[in-house]
Amino acid sequence: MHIPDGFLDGSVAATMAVPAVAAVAYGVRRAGRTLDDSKVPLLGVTAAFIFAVQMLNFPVAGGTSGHLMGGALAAVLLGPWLACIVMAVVVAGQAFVFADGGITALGANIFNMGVVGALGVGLAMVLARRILPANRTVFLSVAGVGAWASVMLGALLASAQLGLSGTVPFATVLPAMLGVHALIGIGEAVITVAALSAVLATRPDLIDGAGFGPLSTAPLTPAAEVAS
Amino acid sequence: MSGSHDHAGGGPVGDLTSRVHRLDPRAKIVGLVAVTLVGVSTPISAWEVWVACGLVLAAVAAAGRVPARVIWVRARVVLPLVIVVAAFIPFFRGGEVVASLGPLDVSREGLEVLGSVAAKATIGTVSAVLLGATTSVPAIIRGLETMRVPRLLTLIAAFMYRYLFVIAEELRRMRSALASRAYRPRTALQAAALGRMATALFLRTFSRGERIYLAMLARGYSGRMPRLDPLRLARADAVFVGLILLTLLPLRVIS
Amino acid sequence: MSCAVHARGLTHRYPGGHLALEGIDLHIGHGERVAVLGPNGAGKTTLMLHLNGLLTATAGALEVAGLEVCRRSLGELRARVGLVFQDPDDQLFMPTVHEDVAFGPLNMGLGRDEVAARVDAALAAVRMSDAADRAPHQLSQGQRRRVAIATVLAMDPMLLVLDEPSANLDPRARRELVGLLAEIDRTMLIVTHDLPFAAELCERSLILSAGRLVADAPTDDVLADDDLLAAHDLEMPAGIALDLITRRPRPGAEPAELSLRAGG
Amino acid sequence: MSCAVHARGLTHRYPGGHLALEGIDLHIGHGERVAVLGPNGAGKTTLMLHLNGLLTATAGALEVAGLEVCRRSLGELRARVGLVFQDPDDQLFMPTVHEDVAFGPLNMGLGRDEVAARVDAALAAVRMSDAADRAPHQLSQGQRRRVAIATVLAMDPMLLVLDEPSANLDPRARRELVGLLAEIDRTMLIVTHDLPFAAELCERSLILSAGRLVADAPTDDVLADDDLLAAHDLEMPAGIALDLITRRPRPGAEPAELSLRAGG
Repeated sequence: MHIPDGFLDGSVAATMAVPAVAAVAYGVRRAGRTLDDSKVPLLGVTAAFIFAVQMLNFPVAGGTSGHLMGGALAAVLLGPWLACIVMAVVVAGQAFVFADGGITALGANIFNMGVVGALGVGLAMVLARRILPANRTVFLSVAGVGAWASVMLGALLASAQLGLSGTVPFATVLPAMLGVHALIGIGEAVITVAALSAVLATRPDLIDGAGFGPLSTAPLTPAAEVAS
Repeated sequence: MSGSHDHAGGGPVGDLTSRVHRLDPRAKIVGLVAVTLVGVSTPISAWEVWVACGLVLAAVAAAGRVPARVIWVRARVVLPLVIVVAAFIPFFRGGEVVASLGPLDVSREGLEVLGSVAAKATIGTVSAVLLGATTSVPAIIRGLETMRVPRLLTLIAAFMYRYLFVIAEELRRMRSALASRAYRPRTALQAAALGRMATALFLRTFSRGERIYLAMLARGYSGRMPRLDPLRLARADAVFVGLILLTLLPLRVIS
Repeated sequence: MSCAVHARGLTHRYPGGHLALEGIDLHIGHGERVAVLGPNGAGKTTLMLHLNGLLTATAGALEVAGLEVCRRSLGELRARVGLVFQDPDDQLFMPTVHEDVAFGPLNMGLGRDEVAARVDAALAAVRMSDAADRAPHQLSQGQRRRVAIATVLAMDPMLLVLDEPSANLDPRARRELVGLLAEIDRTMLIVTHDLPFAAELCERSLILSAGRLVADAPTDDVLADDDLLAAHDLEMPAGIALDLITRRPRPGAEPAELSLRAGG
Repeated sequence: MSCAVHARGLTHRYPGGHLALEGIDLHIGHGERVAVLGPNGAGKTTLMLHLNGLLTATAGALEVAGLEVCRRSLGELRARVGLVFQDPDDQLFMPTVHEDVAFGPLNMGLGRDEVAARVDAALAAVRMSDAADRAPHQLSQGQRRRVAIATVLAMDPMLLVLDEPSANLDPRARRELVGLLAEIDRTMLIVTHDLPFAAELCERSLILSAGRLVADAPTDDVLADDDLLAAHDLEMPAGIALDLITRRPRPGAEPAELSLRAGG
């Protein structure tokens, strides 16, 4: 959920801005060292892609619907740090262009809906590569569980922030939030796994690094080569 | 908690030649974020500051001739969330009970939280709506860039905005094509086809990104985006920010 | 069921206020092949989206393939009306051609054998049986278009609606498509601004302009009326001679010409 | 500088091993308007990408607009050779039309006033001056194509290379584009599989097939040779009569015909 202005206490909003800014700033610095300029338009259109797929609604229980967040998908396709950057731009864009999510809650929103999923799933991928066998099933399982967990974690954090701010009673809100998001998370996981298995089938090179993504490793394929 | 983003919103409206529309984007960002900060940091005991914030926003809307209907349509995204907060009011414990709804007590504290959240959310949302209604997105991005937001972020944002419409339209057509083949998921478990569609869209997006880069190179791009004329602050910009701060800050301090 | 499309005062206004269709009265009989012509923004796509309930009328009534278009009839309607979108890439997203063609029939809840039979028949009808196990992105533009048609044929629709089927095809792929569509025995609505394409396939043409139906007549008459075309931003491409175009008969209509078509 | 393109044994092999161009010998003089025809996968796009150094030859030599194509000449080369890509959405990547048209001239390091003058002139040449402050997504397909051409014209190139300029255009937008290109006084290479389009604009046509140059002759001769076309998967669309197509003269070539063009 996009937390609007006024829902968070000043100190909570400011506290949440710290890790969000830190993660994005580190991502930007890292990208400055490793990213060649051919990838900037690619990151831009990927951000547009994430923005667009957040419009993908799917049914949840009781006639309501949830929508994709895309953090886990971004983490696998772009690697965790570039995913942080892209998700931050998407969330900020929603706040500035569509007034969806408050400017003063931007840090919290970027953290809950972007950084947690991007770094969490990215980290899970790295750990999985160390301790689990490297195969398709493991890769997709980690992505699926990661996608579900990132939605739950985001909901947990949002509830905690709202509770600490005194906007809603935490103990009452938490079960409701987690209950709904457990189902939304299933949609997130199903879509993420289906999407990644299709990428594995058609362009496995794009997720070669399984967690560090194509943008930092694979060379640019000239469009002409793809076309001919 | 799902708010899908309706792209009918966004983009400047009202009198595009108004003084507000012509202001430097930085002045509008600073001015309207200031209104939000003042509103959000004000406790309910100083509610007259909220009234002042509302008056300032109304003045900006009037000067830019932004129709009330547009503000309502774009700002109502926040409404469901305020309603959720309202739904939890009876669960606040403690404080003076002002009303009882069956077994549930409504406390003064709960009502104060609701009033405070609703006022602050309205001020913040309307500020953002007015910024968007009087300033084009590219101008906002340029303003942020001049305000030291890292260039990588503003570049990504600019490309994102340019291609959002292209990609969202592709997605809309793909969804229509899915629906026309009788795809009607009833539970989240049947969402896999959406994932496949997302991949098809991502691969298209990816090769578009590569083609864009070729098109940039073909026109002499060498790793640096060319800069346009620098933004220049005029007196009107100082007046705009000055008026907002002079109206709100003293009131906020004494309240 | 002799009526494929029956619209009375069909009107659509988008939420933004734009009036895309205004008082369309239209009757298309079973087995007809009709071209819907009109400039960009005339409402052609909006009309098409109404035909299988992706949009619903804001006023007026629409009956398609024997069903009143409304929320309750959606499932059945989408099985009876097949839409082929302009860009095959919007329609094809499964890893293989076979899975893509099976997608619609599976959504209709058909059994395994029935689905397999329909996939085979649909691919055969568009002469793409050999490509069943290939990935859509490995196919040429013309082949993708044909597979896109197969994905819809597999649902065995009564009415086939094609949006700009000749767009982006080179002349050979375009000619093959004409041959193929001429052999498909369904009521067919072809939305296009390729007037020679309409001339080759359709006996009857409609012109939609600014949301209104401004012409409904035999294709030859419509295309010969330069003033009418010009008034609605339509024109024949340079160098086209209408008398050089042979209309493809509907299947079973005139067997004598069928052999001619096979040769051309 | 009478030589616009001069290729000797130009060969390109992609890293994957695919031989996309093989021993192309080609000479195009200053001021010519030449069509490059050929089926999909013939190497047309690869050739185009060589012309401004987006790809470099794996064997043979290429000289374009008086410059040997190599790493050192890239900056100058890209100022002298303008590529117009097939999909205008790929070419128009800036938020507004004005910024997009200014992108090339700014990269060339021109002064502010010069850039502004060039943007104005380029938009005027494609009759899009009114759209300077609009966003590309607000334009029609035909308008986008014209702005894409302006982004390149603003760099004042000696050679203009267009990839499938008539793709996705309705007949009217296509005719307007023909009129516009006919007025632009540059050496022009038009990559297309729209043969009537080539016939309208180009005196000379090349056929590229499987990476080889298999024909280089006056357009009328190439298009009249049915066997040649068929051998390389090309064909005229149904109903086209070549003698109904009028070739647009090059600017300044025959003033007598200029008035005729204005009327058509």
